[in-house]
Amino acid sequence: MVGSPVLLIAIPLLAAFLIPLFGMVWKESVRIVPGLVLAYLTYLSASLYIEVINTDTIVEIIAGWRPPWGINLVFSPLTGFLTTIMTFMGFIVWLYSYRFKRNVEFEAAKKYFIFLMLLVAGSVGIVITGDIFNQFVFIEIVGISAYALTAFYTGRDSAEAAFKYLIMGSLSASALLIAIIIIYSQLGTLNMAEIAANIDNMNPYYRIIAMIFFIIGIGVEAEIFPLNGWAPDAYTEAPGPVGGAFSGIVAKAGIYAMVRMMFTLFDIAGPMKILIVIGLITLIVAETSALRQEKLKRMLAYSSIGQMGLVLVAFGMGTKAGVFAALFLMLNHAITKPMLFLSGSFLTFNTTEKYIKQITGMAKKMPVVSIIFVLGALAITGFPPFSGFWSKMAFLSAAADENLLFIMATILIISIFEVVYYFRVINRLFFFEYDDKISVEPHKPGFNGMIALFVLAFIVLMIGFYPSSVTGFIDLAADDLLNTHQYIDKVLQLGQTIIQ
Amino acid sequence: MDTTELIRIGVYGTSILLILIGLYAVLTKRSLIKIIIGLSIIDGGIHLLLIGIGYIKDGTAPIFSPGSENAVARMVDPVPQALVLTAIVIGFGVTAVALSLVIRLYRHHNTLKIDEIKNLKW
Amino acid sequence: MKKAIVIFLLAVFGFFLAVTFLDPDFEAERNHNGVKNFYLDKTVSQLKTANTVTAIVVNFRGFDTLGEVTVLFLAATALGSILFKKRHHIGDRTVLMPASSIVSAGSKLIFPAIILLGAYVFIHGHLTPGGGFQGGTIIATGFLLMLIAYRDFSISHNVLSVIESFAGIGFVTFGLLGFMNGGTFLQNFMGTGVLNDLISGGVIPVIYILVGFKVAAELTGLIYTILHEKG
Amino acid sequence: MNYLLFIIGFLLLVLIGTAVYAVRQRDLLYAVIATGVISLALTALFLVLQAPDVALTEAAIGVALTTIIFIITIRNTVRYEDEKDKK
Repeated sequence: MVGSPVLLIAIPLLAAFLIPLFGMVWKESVRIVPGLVLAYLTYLSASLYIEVINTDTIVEIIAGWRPPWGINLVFSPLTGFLTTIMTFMGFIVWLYSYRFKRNVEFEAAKKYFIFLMLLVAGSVGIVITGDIFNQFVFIEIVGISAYALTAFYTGRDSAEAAFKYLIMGSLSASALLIAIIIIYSQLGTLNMAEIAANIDNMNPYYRIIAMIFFIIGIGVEAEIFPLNGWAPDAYTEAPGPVGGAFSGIVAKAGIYAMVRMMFTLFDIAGPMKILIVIGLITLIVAETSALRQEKLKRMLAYSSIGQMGLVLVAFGMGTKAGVFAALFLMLNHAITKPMLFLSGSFLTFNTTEKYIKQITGMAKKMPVVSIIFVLGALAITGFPPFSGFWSKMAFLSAAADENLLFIMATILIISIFEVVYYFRVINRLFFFEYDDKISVEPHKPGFNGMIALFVLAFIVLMIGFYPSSVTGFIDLAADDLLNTHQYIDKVLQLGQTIIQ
Repeated sequence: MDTTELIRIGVYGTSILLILIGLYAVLTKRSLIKIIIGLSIIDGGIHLLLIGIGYIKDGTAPIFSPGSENAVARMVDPVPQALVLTAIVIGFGVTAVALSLVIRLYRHHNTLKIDEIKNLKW
Repeated sequence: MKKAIVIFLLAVFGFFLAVTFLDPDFEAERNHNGVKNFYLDKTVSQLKTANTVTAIVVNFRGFDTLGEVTVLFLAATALGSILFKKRHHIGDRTVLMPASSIVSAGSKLIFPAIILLGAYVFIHGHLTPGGGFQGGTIIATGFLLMLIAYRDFSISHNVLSVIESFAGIGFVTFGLLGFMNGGTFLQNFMGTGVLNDLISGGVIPVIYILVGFKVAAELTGLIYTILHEKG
Repeated sequence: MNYLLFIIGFLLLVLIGTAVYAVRQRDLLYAVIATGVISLALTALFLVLQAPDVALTEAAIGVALTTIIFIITIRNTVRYEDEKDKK
């Protein structure tokens, strides 16, 4: 036994309360402690994940009450897979922003690192919890950290973006609460496994209405179509690494919550069609908007929303191959999009507007960062032999198995869109002369930032050349998601450890 | 129609009305503070709804006083009360953050009208 | 046009809510064998806590409370971050209204009583209505009264921050102690005593008192920050 | 038993009336006070519906703290929804 899933939540919270005290004694510790915590979380999560794969799902009980009554945490091949990605990406984002505001403002840096750590902890909580109200609490933790991180820079229009995000976030939290009320009033429980086991006893009308409120409630974090108006603004106005954290960590947690709800909680005929429709609309709207963007981060934000739509479509197929493709896409996106955000953030470091035209000819000034950016762009558009190619292939073959020709055609057209808008940037980056008037002053990247980028680039290449190194894990995770009965049994048959 | 039924319909109906009034304020009002007032009205409605779920006929508060250890059957459901407790505190946190954002927006733009603040129209 | 969309949206929303909650079947089809009776039963027989809501908030669903305390902590930190000014000077306090001598004298008189009431509420959280959140907010309103009545009344931010941190650390540490003693996080590992005694319920009153300190410190700090924001 | 019905009915009417007033009132200070009254009515209602814990919380947070931070915000920004409303 290397540890216990509850430490994934308890340790960051303990550290968050400790950091103000440490900061009074030694100022540098407010940067180091979050990094140590995130590194520990990555280690813990990875070792638990290996243990789970080799033995069995861990169901952690809290306060000694077994699942229908107490809160429980589920660390299965699926949640372990996502948790490991999230904590690892959290560590990478920390590494990148280690020198953030260094020697400038101590208070601001302290708050930034507390928010970042709790953002990761909250996202992990959304994934591993087995109780819907507990999930609501974690969504609020993620929400408040995200609002604060979005409004972090005082000089820009960040307060507008944060305000938009806050209004949408709290409206959706209200919807989530209404869904929880409907479910509790009908079934008398808040435990996900118990709900899933008893959902057939619920009046179908109430079930559908509860599901609609659930979709509204989780949709804001999952960035689905009518609810993602906050995303481009927030991604643009937040500090560079935070955009990476949003796309790599928070959006993944939102998608997980959505999929867990659809597959396990509301097991009614037809929800998968809803996922496909939502996903396709999100995908088409986001990718066509991305074509028109003048700002680099805004373009990346729309691209990120589009990828989330693609993931939802893949989940919506409901088959083993579809879920496999979706998880593969999530993994690739979680690594590639932060890589694009982080390298893009270096390229546009000395400007506040972040226009694409401002990076004209930067390849000659910052060759390494530019090459990493291109690598990310190629990987996300699905060029062989990079990581995105394999996930898109998995997606297309899954769609072909189901004879979903319309979806296949749409995805191919959308891929052309992606190629167009990424190559617009690459073209400016490499094939234009550097011009003092429009281009920005190149920034010398910090050592820690470069390490973070190199690690990500290495992973992209590794998955690209040896896809079999990860497909085994994804396969297990896909099995885990599809096997609802196993989830229910694992959680509910855990009556031994109750205190007497 | 008996008393319990009336109370139930009244409480549920009022909370639904509160939620709708708050939503109307959030969607149509042009002043940022009005929008936040709308949010807190929605919160109030949801809390009332949640308490209404737990209420039973002739219920008593879920607190055991000496000598009444056997009154379990008449007690109202304590779980929604615990949930409302959590939800109220969380709602207060969100409201405080929202109001601080309003103060900062005012510092930048010197107005609270949503039409006059670029990037805030939707 | 916009009005029409809004009204349509409201109508759809209202329809969903009304169809669910005002339906006569809603009550009839409810599953009344939920978790309620188990909680009520175990609260008396095992936790020896008179107030069931406290037992749920601190023990059965204690993990939620930990998250909730974190939300408050985050909100207080976020407020400081959002209202942060470049040169670290604290502005004048917002004066809501000039306090008359009656108000200032009265506040001085009431202040200790409010603090005492708050402390009573969170110490007796497991016996009577109330607890850490309620007591903590009552104490915070006491400080608010003093801040409004006296322009030169000030609180050290560092002291608040230390109280807050220690209370939070105490909460998590008690959780982890349960982890080491009994096997699960937040488990009630102390003797539970006799129902309706002041010292009963094991760790429940201890944790709720810590929550009370934390909430009081956080809310006071939050009000202090926002009061020192002059346009 | 009927007096309970009257109390609850009265409080529910107060709730709706104050909510409509809070949304329609163009002087933000009055609107905020109305929000405080909503919280007050909710507190009484929670007490009647046998939820004393929630009533205490709502009284302390909803009536006192939320109202005061709203008022501080209005003091620091503007009092009227529209400049024209200033009498």
